[in-house]
Amino acid sequence: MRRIGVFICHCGSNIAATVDCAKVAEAARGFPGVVYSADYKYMCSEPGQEFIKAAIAQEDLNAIVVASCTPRMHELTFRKTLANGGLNPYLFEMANLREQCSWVHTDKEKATVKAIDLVKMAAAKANKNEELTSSTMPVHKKALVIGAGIAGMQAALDIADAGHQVVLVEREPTIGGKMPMLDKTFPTMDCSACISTPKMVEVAQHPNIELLAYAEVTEVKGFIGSFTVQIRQKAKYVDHDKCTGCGLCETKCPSKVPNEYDLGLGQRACIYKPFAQAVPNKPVIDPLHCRKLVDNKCGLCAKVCPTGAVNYQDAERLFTDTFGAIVMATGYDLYPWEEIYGEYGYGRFPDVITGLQFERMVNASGPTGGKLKRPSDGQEPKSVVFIKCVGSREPAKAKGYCSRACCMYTAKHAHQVLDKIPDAAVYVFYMDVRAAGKAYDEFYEATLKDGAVYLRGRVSKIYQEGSKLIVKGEDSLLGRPVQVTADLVVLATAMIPSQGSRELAQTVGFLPDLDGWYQEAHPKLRPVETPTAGVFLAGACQGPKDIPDTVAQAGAAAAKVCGLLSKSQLETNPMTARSNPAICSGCGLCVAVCPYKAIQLISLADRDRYGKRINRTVADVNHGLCQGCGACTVTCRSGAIDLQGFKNNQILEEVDALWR
Amino acid sequence: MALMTEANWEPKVLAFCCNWCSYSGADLVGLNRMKYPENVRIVRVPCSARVNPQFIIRAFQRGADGVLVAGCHPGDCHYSTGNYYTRRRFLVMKRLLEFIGIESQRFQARWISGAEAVKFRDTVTKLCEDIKALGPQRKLRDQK
Amino acid sequence: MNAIQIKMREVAGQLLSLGEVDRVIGWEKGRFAHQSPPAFITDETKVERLIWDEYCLTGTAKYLLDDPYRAGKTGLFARGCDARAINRLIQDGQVKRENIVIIGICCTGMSDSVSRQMAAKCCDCTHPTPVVYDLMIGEPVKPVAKPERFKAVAELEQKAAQEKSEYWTRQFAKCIRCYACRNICPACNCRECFADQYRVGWLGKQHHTAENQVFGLTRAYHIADRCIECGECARVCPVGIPLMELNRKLIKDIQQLFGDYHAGVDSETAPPLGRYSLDDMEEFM
Amino acid sequence: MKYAYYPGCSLDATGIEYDIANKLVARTLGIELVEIPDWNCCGATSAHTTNHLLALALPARNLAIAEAHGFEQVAVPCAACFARCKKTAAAVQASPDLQVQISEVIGMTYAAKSEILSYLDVIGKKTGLDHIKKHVVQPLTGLKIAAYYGCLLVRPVDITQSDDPENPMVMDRLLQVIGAEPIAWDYKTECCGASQVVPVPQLGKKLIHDILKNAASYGADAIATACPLCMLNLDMRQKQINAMFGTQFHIPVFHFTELMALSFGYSAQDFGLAKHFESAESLLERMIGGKGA
Amino acid sequence: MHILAKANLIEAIERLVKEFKVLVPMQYDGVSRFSVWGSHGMQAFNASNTLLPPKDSLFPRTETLYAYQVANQEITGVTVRDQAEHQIIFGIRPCDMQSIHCLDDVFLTKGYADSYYHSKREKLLTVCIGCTKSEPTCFCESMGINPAGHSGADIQMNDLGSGYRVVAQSQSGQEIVEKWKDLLSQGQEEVVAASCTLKVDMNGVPEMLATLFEHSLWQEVSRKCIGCGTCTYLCPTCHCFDMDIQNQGNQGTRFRCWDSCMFSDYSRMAGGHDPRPSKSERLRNRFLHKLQFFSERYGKSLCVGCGRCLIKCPVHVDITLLIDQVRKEAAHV
Repeated sequence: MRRIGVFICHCGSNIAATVDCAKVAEAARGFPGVVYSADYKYMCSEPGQEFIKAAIAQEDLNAIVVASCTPRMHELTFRKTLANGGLNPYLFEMANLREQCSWVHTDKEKATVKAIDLVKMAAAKANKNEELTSSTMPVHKKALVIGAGIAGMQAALDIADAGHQVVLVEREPTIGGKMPMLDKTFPTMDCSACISTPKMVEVAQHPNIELLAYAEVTEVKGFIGSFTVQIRQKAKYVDHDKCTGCGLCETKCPSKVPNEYDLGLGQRACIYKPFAQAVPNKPVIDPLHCRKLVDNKCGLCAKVCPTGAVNYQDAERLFTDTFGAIVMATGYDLYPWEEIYGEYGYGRFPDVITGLQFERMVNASGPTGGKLKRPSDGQEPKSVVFIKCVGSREPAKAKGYCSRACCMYTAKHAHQVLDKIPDAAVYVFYMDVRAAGKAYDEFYEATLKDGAVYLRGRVSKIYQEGSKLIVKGEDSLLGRPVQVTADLVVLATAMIPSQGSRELAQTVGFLPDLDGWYQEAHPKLRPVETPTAGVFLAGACQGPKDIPDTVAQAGAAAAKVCGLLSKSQLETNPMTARSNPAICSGCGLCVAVCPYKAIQLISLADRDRYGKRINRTVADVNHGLCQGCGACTVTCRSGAIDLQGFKNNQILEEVDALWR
Repeated sequence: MALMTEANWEPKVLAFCCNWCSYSGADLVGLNRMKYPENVRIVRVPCSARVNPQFIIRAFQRGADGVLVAGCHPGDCHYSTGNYYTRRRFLVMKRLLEFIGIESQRFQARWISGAEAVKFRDTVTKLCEDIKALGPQRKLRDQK
Repeated sequence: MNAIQIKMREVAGQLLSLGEVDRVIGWEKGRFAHQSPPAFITDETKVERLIWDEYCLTGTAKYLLDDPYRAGKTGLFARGCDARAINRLIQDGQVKRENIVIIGICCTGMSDSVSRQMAAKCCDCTHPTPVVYDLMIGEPVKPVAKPERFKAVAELEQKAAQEKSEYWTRQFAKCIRCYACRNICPACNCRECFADQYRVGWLGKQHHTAENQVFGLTRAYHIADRCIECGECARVCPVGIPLMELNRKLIKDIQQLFGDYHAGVDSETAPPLGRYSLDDMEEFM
Repeated sequence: MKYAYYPGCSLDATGIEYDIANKLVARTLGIELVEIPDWNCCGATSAHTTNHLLALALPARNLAIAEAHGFEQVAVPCAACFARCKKTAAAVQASPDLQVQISEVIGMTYAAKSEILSYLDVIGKKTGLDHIKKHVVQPLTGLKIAAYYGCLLVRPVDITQSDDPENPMVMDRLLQVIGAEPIAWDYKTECCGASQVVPVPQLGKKLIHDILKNAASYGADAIATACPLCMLNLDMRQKQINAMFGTQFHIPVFHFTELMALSFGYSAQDFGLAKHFESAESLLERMIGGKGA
Repeated sequence: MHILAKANLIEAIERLVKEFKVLVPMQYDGVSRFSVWGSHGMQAFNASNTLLPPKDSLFPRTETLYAYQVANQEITGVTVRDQAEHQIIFGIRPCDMQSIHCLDDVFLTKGYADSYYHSKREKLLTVCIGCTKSEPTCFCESMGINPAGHSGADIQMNDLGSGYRVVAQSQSGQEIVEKWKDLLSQGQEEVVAASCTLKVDMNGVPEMLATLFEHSLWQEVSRKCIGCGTCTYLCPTCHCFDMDIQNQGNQGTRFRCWDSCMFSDYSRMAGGHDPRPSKSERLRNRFLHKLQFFSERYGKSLCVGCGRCLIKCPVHVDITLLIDQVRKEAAHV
């Protein structure tokens, strides 16, 4: 039985107005375990807290009940008071006499009876409270950033600048992601390469960032503070230490294949850098098409290489490291419109391209040297049609959500066509124009002034007539069908999570949402965290967004990581589940219901009833992951797993107290 | 205890409220100074998934006249999937309690968010009125 | 009936002599004609004790839990209900499939030792043929959907609250807390039952109606989505409490609420209360 | 395979040659077509523009008779009838009380159990292509044909459940099997104006003109259709189109079963080729050595 | 020799109700037990025996020993709850009558008398009715009990068909016969004694058992046992109990309630050690207590051959079969 001190607060008149605090204090003296009770005007005030500390000392109390306001307000305050008074902060219960009694009742006599009951419940629970101490978990001061697009680079830089070690992993041979592929960026039309390549260089040169390009995360174990991660770097067949990046091999390589970086518009050699300003600025060999690697012929690149960096026997390398936090920055891909959109020709017409292909063409370092050409005959297009919401806002057969950035980049493209081809005709088929960012709408208005013709309606069919594309649609403002003869059609295709992101989420251990975007912990209050502690989100992997939002989110994720890594140890929440191996039968029902995968079945060395050594399976709770929801305690029929701070016997006492 | 004599019997209703939604919803009723009957006693639990149906049997055994289990709306659970399990458990438990003779109004489960103060007040007020109409709960009572 | 008996003895003899198993669990005759209690045969010369008649009522599967860490393999004669019990124990992690050689018997229903008629649990049996086995004796039969087994529950459901309350109070007033229902049930495989944990205080030790009801209700809820409807609890209850009515009520509701689920029919599908679905019925809005 | 056969009004009158061809093809392929006794008009456009219940009850009656005679599958050659029957079946399956209401109106129970297939699906999907190939005696080699599906056979997708609404291939495959060369043109599923050609001629005729123009631009020798109204619009009005747009289109239009009948060795007289407006004799002569003339 | 006509039976009992709480064999909802005269159910005089034994009138399932009050951490008031009332078990069978004698030995002899049992036992009168037919599971004769009657009863009655022969066997029995004077008539019909079909040879068994403690037969017999408490809670002579507190905050009661040595936690000690870890030890302990330990200590078998455990054991563990097996095994040890 505990020696409990009960402290009834008047809260000025908030409680005292409709609850006879003296009467409650007097009644509390009769509760089991209560050895001291008093009431005071303001328990949460400085003198109030001193009053408690004094009582602890004088009356040799070992449990405290404060009957005042909602614990959501002052539980922490009073826990600190207990700690200062030399008591374990968890030997403490609160009765909510304000929000849930005095403020919601008028009849003083009945309210006082209820108050006495509430204090009796709190005291009954306090009787069974145990001393809880939060254990600590080591925090490895190292962050892992998966994906080195603008989001990953920005997050890595911010974390590294804060003095922490970062490992940045990128699947492609070069970092930079989609941004260096672009020509200009809205709304300021500054050159995309000019603002992204410096960041790439900064990442490559940053002392705290270890860059692992051409590599993928294959396995993640552990939990917040100590994630053990295995990274597989694909075979590069070029020793980047010896290679100086002179590019001689690229010019000599005889076999040319379509360059994925140019989305099929350009060619590249089999020993290649995706684009000139690639970082790391050294080539890798394409194992699927290189004649040497495929059927052991050629080998020209090794011959011409001045530093002998080419090594056809190169093998993939495995890295394993431990990280305190992980930032997901895996970005987006474009929706495979060819599979769904028969109206636009299922991809049969070469002159129907996507926004990214358009970007590659207008990009000076692109396959067409910045010249807009029709992929069919290479001619300069005089009439260009843009179609927005291809796959977005199309719940019937594609994606239901709006991809946010297409309205702006389509306006940008229209602007670029009108700039580059003075007498060109530009048509944009649209449903709405969403230009909500800073200086966005002004940019759209400017494009209109440049002469872009915005036709409000969907395109019903595109077909080839001779060398021209006939675009049939509707202008819903005029209420008339419209037909445009176009040289080039550019589709603003929907954004979808990058290929393989769902499997990666499973590897790291959190859930994507129904569309495959990574699920944030709380859409409004915790947008850059995931429900899995220690895993953060940055950029389009969390949902379609443009570059300004991505960079802002990357900074936020970095701030969260720095907050986590600034501590060498993490205090775990002590009110977590704990399994009692003596009672646990190892049925594993609890493992399935834990939202945080905090419970696993382990083998326990034990003795059977005759003393013979055996190994049996029992459940084991990882206190770093467990958030204390208690779902497992109900699934466990024998009550082997119990939630500290809300144990079965504590709640039963609370229930019983009301009817004693 | 004045309440316990049969003559001026006052119902005593137990409410398990989840800390993140329905408990803060109950607090909000207080902040807005809205009123509801004094018969309710609230037990705070971290999540509605912590409420073991055995607690409900225990409450009725000790003499509760009515029990309410309140949690976040499905999809809003602070622990993401807690209330999905609560929903299944109490869809079954509610029917079992009715099957053994406890009137259906005596046990209620409700999703009440942290902002739905009005919904909390109305739920509790209706529950107390129903229980007053039904009279004291004898079913699982201990022999005194 | 004795064609199966001959086959049982032959198989048991082989398994024991080849050393594939070091014990076989079946049934043997008791003192009286209507008694065929479980038999544990450890050497092949004694297989003659094995019998198969209309009174082999007791389940064999739960005996695997008596010494879960024994080294040898067990040969288990399994009727439809025993096979589901084995799946139940495997799914609860209490038994490893490789430690058992299951000799399935296509059961045609047993007789009640008092009334000599077809036992209640066999009238309501939906899976007479074992769903898991290593070898099989007899003619396999497809599972039979027996919706009428829920008739008693449906009738009781219609009654007024007061009537239902009196009915169950009177039934549990008879309970003598012998825990036979718990000890025979394959779904009750906790290492330490809540009823034995006096310090936590789930249940008082007093033998009176309120505590009996709390035990009965809590046990029914604990096995709600895992009961394989073998009917043993109702059979072994010395005072004849209709426990299967409680279990069937829960099974009927769970099937209606969360879709068709037969516990123990396979050892993969997890019991419904351990999972959830986003479009579960919404009654608490 | 045994099908209930619902000819509908067009195949009884203006589209008679389509009906004959269908039966010839069926006989050759061993498909048994049993005309639904005492069938009534499906209501087509006029019904569903005037009264919703009537528009569902009319086709429902035919389908109910077919069901009463134990037919599990109903073949509907005309695209408009096919669309109306499919819509009725979907509506009745979706709502039990509509099923009760319609059963009262038509005085029979209609359970919407039978499967409704366009004749194109019956031949193109249900009977195997290699089975058809066995009966081709006179392949139409060298004949470049534009397979024209129109709209009601393929749209709305969830009701017709037949082929890809943008690029259907059933008829193309059939034409290939009988030796012809289907062309990949763009107006496969563009509307032919249907009944709108009469009240709004300048719109309707423009639509027909675009179809013919696109077919001609791909060098089509002929156009194959699976709907009597498309046949009428494309075949009968070429003269008016030429007059209106100053074009010189003379593209013979066939029902796909007419081409199949030809490939099975039937002569033009066996089915009403003479009834076509754009004379097909010259083309056939060139192609299959004048046997059909 | 006094004869009580069956027609007068009800009247005879009614006369006792004023002074005594009369318990008669009653049957309801499929359970036969000794219930207070006039309570819900059908009289079951012609049934051979009740399912639930009469022992709970002397040794209740749950009995409050005392109540206590607590005030600021000290126990202030303790009130003992030990009021017994005058009871008559009317229609007890000879085997159950013998079981009461066994309970008397346990609770009243060997230097300590249990006050709660003692106060009830003093106020108990027994009217024993001899058995006219035996159940296949009855073997009281083998246990040295005469199915026709028992000398320990206050009144011995025997069913003669139309009436009962009534013999007072104690002073209080005589007083009751006095009360029935006008209901009794005289007659000389012979008592027809039932005999048990189930026979078992008990002599020398305790000594044999003494040699078989380590024998493997205990594993054999106990393999099928499921460790439930049915046999112990139906057995008229089992008398184990456990004690616990019902805490009501500042007041509560101490109670004792039946317990069963067959339960897995019965002999588990603090720290988890259990001298009888598995059911074979537990079953051995129960049989040895019934057939050896008790006779070594009190000179009579603790099994009265009523057969209740034979009827209701879910897996048909049979004490008579065990005795036969003991004889066989002891022969060549």
